[in-house]
Amino acid sequence: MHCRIDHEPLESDALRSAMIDRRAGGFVAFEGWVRDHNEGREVVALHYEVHERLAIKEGERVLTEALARFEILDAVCHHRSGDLALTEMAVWVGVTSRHRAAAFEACRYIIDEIKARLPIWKKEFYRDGDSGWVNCVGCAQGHAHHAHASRDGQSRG
Amino acid sequence: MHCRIDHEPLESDALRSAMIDRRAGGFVAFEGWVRDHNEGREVVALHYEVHERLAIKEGERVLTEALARFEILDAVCHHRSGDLALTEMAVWVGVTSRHRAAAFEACRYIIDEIKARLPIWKKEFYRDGDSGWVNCVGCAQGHAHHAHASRDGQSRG
Amino acid sequence: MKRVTAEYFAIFREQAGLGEERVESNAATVGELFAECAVRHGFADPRERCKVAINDELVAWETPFAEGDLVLFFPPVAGG
Amino acid sequence: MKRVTAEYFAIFREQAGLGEERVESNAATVGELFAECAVRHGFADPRERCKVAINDELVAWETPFAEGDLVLFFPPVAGG
Repeated sequence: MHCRIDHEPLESDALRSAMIDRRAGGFVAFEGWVRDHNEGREVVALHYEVHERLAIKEGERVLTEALARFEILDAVCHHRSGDLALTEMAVWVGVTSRHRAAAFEACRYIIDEIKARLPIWKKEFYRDGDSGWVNCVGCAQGHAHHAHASRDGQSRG
Repeated sequence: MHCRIDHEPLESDALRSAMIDRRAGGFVAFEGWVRDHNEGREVVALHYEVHERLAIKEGERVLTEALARFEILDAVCHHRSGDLALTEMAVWVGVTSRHRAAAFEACRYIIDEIKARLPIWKKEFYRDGDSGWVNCVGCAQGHAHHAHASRDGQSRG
Repeated sequence: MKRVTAEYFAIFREQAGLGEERVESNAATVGELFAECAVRHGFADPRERCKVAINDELVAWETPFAEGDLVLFFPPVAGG
Repeated sequence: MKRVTAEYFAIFREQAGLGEERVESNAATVGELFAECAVRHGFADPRERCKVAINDELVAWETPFAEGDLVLFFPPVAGG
């Protein structure tokens, strides 16, 4: 069981192979990929900001909950930090179990909790040059506009 | 969308990479692995027998149902035929979707239906030298004992 | 009396000691044909858990068969 | 009057124009401290959707803080 924050591209094959277990009959993996649209806007890239120590601590709390709640053998989560291009993998969750039902349920539980609880923020960069922090209100507008624009060369409008 | 029967080891990385799609935000994979126990008996190897034409036809029917029933982008299934060692992958199901919930539900649906409907039979070989077809009654006993024993050197005893 | 080819898989093939055979039968349906083959070869799996196909298409047990058909008898499946 | 270090992340960091600052406050809880910082920097996200940590441990908004604490303000998260 572990949760890690990665600064380089996630390699699902290596992550999967590290979980091979002679007792396991089922393996379920979830991968979150950077997609080209969100809420009707065309996305060209993403940036993830992560508070690493707390993200790992909270992520391992989620995995521990899953191990207690479902009949699984192991559970691992990796989340990217930094800049990601379209189709790159942002998050990987892998679960092994003797029987498949538990692996599906645990994997679903873990990704739902990871998304809701870990201190990770996602900034989307749009085709039109605009950008915005997902789930946040009033991104980079008003008096903070200039500080924001000078920081990363992007602004909402 | 496709279903295939493979005679060589399944490579999850190649299967996954073939599904990359700029529209996809979520990817869920299920892998069935050969585990070292079943119903209290120690398993050392498996043999899968497959009626390939009908398995592919029925598998693609399952995938078509999943594409109609869930909000997914694509679904693929590969199943092994032949002899498999412990921890080898027997089946791979991959599903892409815009949003993760549909990918989880479709992947679960597909593997459940694949296991229930495809003309595929699994023979387990046990540590004690015995063997048996999973889900079948009275394996290789009685008057068929000798034909069976001479065929593959295994018998249920 | 119709002549068909019966094909057996997995445990049925092992219990019959052969993968296929020419069969002559007065049975009206593939279900009745299966019952005859099951008695002859000692197939023990209940019909509800088995499947039957005619010429590579899965069919219901009540389906009639024709002279020259290829009838496939599938024991309980166990994919995955 | 207690002195603490407030640390801002993601949109809060951009709206404040800084990642951390020394703050002096008479607030009794981290929730009250957040309200002061939100007014000063124009944070628009409702508190229920945000989180707060003291010295790297997530805490409830009603938690008091001590002189010298590091108080982390997290805007709504969006992992995955």
